[in-house]
Amino acid sequence: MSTKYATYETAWCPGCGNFAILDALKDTLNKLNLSPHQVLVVGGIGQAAKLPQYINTNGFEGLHGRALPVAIAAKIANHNLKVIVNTGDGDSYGEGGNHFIHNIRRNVDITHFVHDNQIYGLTKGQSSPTSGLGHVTDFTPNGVFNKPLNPLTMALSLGAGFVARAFSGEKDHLVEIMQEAINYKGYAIVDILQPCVSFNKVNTFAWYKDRVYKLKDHDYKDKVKAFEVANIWDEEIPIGIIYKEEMPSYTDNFGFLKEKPLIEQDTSKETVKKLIEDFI
Amino acid sequence: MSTKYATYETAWCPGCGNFAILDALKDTLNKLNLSPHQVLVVGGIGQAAKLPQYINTNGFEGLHGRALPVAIAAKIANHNLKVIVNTGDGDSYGEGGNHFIHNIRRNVDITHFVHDNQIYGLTKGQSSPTSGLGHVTDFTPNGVFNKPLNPLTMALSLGAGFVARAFSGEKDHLVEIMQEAINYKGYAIVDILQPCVSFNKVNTFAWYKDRVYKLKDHDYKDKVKAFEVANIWDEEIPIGIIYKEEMPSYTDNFGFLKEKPLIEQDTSKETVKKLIEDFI
Amino acid sequence: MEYNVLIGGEAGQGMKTLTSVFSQMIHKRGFYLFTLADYMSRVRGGHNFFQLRFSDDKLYSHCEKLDVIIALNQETCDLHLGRLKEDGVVLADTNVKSNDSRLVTIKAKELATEVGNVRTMSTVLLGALLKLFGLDEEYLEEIFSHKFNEKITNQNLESYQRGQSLVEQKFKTSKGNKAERLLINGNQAIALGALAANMKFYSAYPMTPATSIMSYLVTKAEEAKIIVEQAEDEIAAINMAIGAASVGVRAMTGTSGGGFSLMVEGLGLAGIAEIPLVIALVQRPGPATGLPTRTEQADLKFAINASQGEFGRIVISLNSPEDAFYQTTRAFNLAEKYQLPVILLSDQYLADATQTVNLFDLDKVAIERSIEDEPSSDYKRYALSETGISPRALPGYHSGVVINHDSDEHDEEGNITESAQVRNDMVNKRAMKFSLAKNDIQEPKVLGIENPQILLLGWGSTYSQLKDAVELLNENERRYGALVFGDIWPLPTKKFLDSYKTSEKIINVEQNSTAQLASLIKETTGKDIDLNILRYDGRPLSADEIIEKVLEVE
Amino acid sequence: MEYNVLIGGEAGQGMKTLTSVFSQMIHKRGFYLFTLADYMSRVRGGHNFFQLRFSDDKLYSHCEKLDVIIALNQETCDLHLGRLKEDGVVLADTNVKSNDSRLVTIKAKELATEVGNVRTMSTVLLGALLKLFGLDEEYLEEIFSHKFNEKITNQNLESYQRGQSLVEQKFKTSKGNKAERLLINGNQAIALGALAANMKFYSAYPMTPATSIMSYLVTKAEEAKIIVEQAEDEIAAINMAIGAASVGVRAMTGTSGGGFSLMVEGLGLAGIAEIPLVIALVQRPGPATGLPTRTEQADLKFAINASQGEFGRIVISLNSPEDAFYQTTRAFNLAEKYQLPVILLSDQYLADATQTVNLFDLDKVAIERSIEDEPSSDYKRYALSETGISPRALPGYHSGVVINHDSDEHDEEGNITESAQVRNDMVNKRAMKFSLAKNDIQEPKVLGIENPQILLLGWGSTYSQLKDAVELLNENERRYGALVFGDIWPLPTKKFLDSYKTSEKIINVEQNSTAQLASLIKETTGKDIDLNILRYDGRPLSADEIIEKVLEVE
Ligand SMILES: Cc1ncc(C[n+]2csc(CCOP(=O)(O)OP(=O)(O)O)c2C)c(N)n1
Ligand SMILES: Cc1ncc(C[n+]2csc(CCOP(=O)(O)OP(=O)(O)O)c2C)c(N)n1
Ligand code: SF4
Ligand code: SF4
Ligand SMILES: [Mg+2]
Ligand SMILES: [Mg+2]
Repeated sequence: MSTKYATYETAWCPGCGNFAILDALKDTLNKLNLSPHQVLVVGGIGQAAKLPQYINTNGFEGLHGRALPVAIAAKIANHNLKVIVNTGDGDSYGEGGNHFIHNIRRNVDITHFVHDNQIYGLTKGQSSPTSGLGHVTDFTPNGVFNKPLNPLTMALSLGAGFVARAFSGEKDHLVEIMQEAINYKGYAIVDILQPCVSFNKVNTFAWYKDRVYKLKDHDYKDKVKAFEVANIWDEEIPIGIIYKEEMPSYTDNFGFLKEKPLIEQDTSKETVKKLIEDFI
Repeated sequence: MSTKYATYETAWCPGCGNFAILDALKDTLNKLNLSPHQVLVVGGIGQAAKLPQYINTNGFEGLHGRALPVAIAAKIANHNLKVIVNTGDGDSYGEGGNHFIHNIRRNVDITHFVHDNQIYGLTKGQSSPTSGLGHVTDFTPNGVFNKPLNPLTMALSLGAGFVARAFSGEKDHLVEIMQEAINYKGYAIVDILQPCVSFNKVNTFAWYKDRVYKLKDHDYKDKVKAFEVANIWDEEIPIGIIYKEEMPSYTDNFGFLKEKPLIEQDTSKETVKKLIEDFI
Repeated sequence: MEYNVLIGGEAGQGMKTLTSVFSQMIHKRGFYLFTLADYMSRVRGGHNFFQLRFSDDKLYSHCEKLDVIIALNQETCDLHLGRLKEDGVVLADTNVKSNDSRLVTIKAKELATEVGNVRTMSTVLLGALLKLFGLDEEYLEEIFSHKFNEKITNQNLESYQRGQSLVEQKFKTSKGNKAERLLINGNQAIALGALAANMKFYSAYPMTPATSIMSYLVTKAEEAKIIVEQAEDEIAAINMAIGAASVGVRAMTGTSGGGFSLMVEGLGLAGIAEIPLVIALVQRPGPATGLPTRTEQADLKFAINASQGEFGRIVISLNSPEDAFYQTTRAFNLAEKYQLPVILLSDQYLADATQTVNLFDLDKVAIERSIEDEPSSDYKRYALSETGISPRALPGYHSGVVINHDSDEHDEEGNITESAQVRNDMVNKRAMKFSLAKNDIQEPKVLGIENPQILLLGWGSTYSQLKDAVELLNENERRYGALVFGDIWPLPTKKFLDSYKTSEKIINVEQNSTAQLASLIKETTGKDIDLNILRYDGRPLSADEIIEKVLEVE
Repeated sequence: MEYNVLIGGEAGQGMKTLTSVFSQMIHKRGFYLFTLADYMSRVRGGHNFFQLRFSDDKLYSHCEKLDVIIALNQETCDLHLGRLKEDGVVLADTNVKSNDSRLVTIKAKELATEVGNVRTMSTVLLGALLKLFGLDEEYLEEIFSHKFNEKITNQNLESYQRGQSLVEQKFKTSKGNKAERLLINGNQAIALGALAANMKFYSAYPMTPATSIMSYLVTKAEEAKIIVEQAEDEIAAINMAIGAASVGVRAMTGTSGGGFSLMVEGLGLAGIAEIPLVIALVQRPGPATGLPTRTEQADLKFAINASQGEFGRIVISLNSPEDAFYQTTRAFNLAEKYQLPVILLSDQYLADATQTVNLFDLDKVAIERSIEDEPSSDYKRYALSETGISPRALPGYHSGVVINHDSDEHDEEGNITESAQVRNDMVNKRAMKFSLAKNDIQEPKVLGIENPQILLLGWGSTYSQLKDAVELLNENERRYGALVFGDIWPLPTKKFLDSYKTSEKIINVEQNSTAQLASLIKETTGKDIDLNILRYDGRPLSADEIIEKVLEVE
């Protein structure tokens, strides 16, 4: 790996799945021939969300749950930037659930990598929206009662155009998917299974390793099939691109953004003058 | 209709679909033989959310988007109350989207009637999450760009146990569905199509009337079929119970709630004493 | 010459059209207009009214006494008759009844039906109304044809003529003094200010009375090449604005108290990450949902203290549409100069009060971007500096330079830190630039006599009523003055302390129940106010009311 | 007898177990303990430490000077050696190096490996540590077997023995004074207080440093028959608590500043709908994410002014674990008596400082529900009354009676209103009951001399350090006193004003950068403070530091 994206000391636990995701992201950006200043990595708050700190690109570490609104607006403001969100499952689906719903609908051309360790890591082991039924944590002594949220079927049902699952333990495959996701013109979500060695004693590296298999001969243009595949869990877990469909993305709706990014367009004094004079 | 639930002057526009929903609710409560003091109707803020003001039951009109958390907690605190949420599409799916997601997962035994006029009524005509693609409003002069949110497929993908659609213009049918929804043990959502005569010039009474048809011979236990039916829109719109499945509801998870409601159970002084002494 | 007309009825009775056509005719003739909007939180029905005060001199506020009432229903007549002057007129359809001899009824509905469009009933009344003031149809066709198609325009013109024929002129009017002036309300002025400041991104969630900023902007979005995004909630709205601002466009959000509550965490993010952000907070009465369509000034201390931790913010309260326009442009400059959030505090009264103001002068508007165009390769987003301000470069434009923003306490490069030393440095840095910002803070506006015997205080939109009140008070005895704060946080105290020394009595005027400005003054200067004139029923204070209370205590 | 031990290393090195076992052994022997927790926002690695101060007298705060350092890594030794007393000891594994003669290394890792469990390395050090103080294995087996299975317990006991054999006693200890006392931290005390108050519903979203309230409650939920719900976000958390409280159970939520920001709108809902609600706000340094695991007192003015509109709230800052327990029970009574939100202000220092306190006395806890059990058939939820308090009946229990809560301005029955008169009545009613609540407000606690020459001020958790500081200052010359506010909004001013008259100098001590208490005092009394001692790097002030600064300026 080139050092263009630099290497920093992290605050992650040894053995954490986040390392592989960070490495994969750096590889991906290299493969895509992107320079650090062309990329903006946005995180919320959490272990995963610390990623912007550990890569030499533009970074924005905002509020817990609020990575998406920051990211899509940054993209809208300067669509020459490659905008990538790296953040946790709690951040994306818990605190940030409403932004998840509505940014699927908005379809801004950003990429959303969810480090899905099925747990709240940074706050030390509460169940997350994706924790399995019955998952015992210090905070759910009788196991989780709430039905786990399936981000993939949810995204599909909201009309997402790029839906994928990956596993931090399959790095090459992850890099492939990351490339496809970043290249996709629109909102792309990749739910990345990521072992948390400190707090998730159920969904361990081995647990995932035993279950994941790479999708083969899957027709990712078929929505019904996509739902089917997205629903597979527990005994077997498919990884790969589950659904992909080309569609207009947010900025396509604005003619004037075709010339150049918003940031490079000024509202002319003449226009303002005219608008003022409308009130005469 | 008995006057047990009283009649009040409303602030709704003449011709608004909300009147029929209010009437249907009163009929339903009468049919279910519920007394006013046994029922709690919760709303957020909006035209629909004013409903608690217009019915003689216990009422809670809270914050915009926040009806669900209030309602589920009230139910948990005193599960002898029948707790019913009546509120708008903007309230439920826009501002309140995150609570929608997570209360499906939580499955508390409440009923959620969404007055879905596909518009923000009270604030005078902005598009709502369910407004159709291309819908022109004063706030979307070039039409809505965002893909409309389908609350039914979303609820299904999150594992909801009771999912239905109804139309304010089919009152008897609405009353039937309301009864079923209220009787269902768990979280029940009914998306009620409701013409807004003042601001929604697209999805008018006639528009709905032309399209809705009552589901017949639909197997509401079949989830795949349910997804299919829930996706039907535009040319034809099915109304009825789309999916229903018995499952444990929230309070079933707590043995001590089987005896009597939370509000009637005190933490004994002995228990507290013991817990304190654990720190000795 | 000065008159005051009330047009009242249920929502949905054509009152809005009537008001807007009448307003434009008055305005275009060269009169000055001040419109008060009083409406309920509903779409149809209820009791709503507009008060249109006009004159050949500049007007600053509404007033209570009425010359004409247009009663679209019985309720309007009953509710407002008490405020009608002795020689006033109530103009209404024949279905309105009263023993009062000032009631003049006309067959408006019948005539409108004859014309073929019962909805032109209000235009019959308009015809009569204009006739009362001896005004003809100048501008009428232009205005109607702008609003309606030919058929409806003609029906309206016909109904207007019928109305004119039914009454006689009663009030004398001057010729008017035509000039290029604007007929505009507070929210529109904010929106124009934002456009003049080259704002490119506005994200908001609808909330009365802030919504009309968005509704204006969105209709001009293509023309102005800006993005207006309706967010899923206010949390998204502020975080979007922050995201857009973080890469370098000027960005803004607007809301009322409830939405601002949800933005509080984002406000702190802008504080610590040093993102320039402008927020319009258009107040309405709280707590919580409160009185959604009415006015209050009760979010002042909330705006000043909102969000965990400590960071500088500038709060500018808006005094008038002109002020709203220029201060909005200034807010963007300040936000970028000091890299912090600037809150524009307005309220429903100012937001909805359409009035005649002088043409906004773009030559008075400077756009000062404060952006580092050539960052060196060791550029640091949060570099410590003597002023506390770090040069701000934008991401994406400089090969080899990356920009990091962070909501954690961070080092100069924007990386999270746990160092006590770095923490102290950064807190001090942010405090320092805020301290510096105080130099840019503007002292309150002076009304009436400088350092007067009786000093009135106010902030924000009560400028309107204080302006009129002080003028009238001074007509008897020239010993009144007022200081009206625009910039309100950090609170400028120089003029206040000067006047404090010389004035005999200090009277503070606010639209709230706890006298928040008074407590801010006490907190900052230790000085007490002698008397508070407070109103908190959601209705605006009037100049008359202020005068009455002032004279009462003297 | 008084000693101070620091145990430091990376997260994940067994420091927590070592600290907790040592603490319990000290505590059970009848010594008083005060533990300071200093940790980073990460799960593994970083530098973290605990400081364990113990004595045979009651302790109130931590102190800087160290008798023993247990260095689980080199960094610990390097960072803290400067604070070691001359006759102190650094105890470490042989991999730690230093020229300092006070370093005593033992083959902890090697021995632990020999025992068959390298993770018992910290227990070898524990053995040595206890030996330094001449303490034997009393309680050890009990404590270990409570934590571990038999095999691991035995390994630990073996490692302990090895550790004991490696060093000689160096510090004299007394016998201890065994009694039924609690070893508890601030958050646990809040949780117990809530249980003692018969709280039935706790909803929260995890946020450091408030999370441990929830984590304690959830493990006792079945036993106490309460519901503890992890919400999807803080907005849900507060609205759930409000929903539960609205039907009559005592309900509470807890969070830190970021989460509180999201609760601000809900706070106003509780205000206008008059729902009794208790909120624990456990502060950490901001703005925004700030320093998540550290301490600060910078949310005071935010808590007092949060939310749009005006309504009464009571803010109680917590001084110590005992205070936390009793004030939490009181908070529920006040919330119900006045039907308003009560905010308990704590901070990371108090939340995490495990210490020895007297047994909580349930006989001192009264549960006053203030509920109307027999509402008449014309019951009105918001009935106007002389006190401003409307009798509160619960829904579901009275046939013919329904209860309406409303976030809009409402009439006595809880129905939305637009009436100016009703609005005034309701604002006045809420103001009246809040005014009445002032009678229940407690004056600050007095430390040292009442009405002293040198008056120190503080609030919340700085009680700890002020208690020690004043005591030590008075040892030289008895002229120091302190007022430490518990109840802080509405601010009680009587004792302050009394002392103000007599004291020569007033010194305000806070853990923030803008002296918020000082500004509150100025706002309320107009009085200035002579000097502020402020710390805002996220680390707690110590008594020594306060003393030093006090003496500096005298
Ligand atoms: C408003 C707010 N609420 C709560 C928190 C505390 N918090 C920080 S990270 C986190 C959850 C982290 O879980 P996840 O997003 O899954 O990330 P992980 O640490 O597992 O990578 C929480 C609750 C916060 N920082 N801000
Ligand atoms: C926090 C907050 N944001 C915004 C509003 C303003 N608001 C009130 S109702 C509403 C939307 C109403 O739409 P919907 O829920 O669909 O109800 P409808 O009026 O159509 O029945 C909005 C945006 C508010 N009251 N509170
Ligand atoms: S706590 Fe879990 S997610 Fe966080 S760094 Fe450690 S292993 Fe990774
Ligand atoms: S605005 Fe629409 S939803 Fe609201 S009352 Fe009128 S018709 Fe009904
Ligand atoms: Mg996680
Ligand atoms: Mg709606």
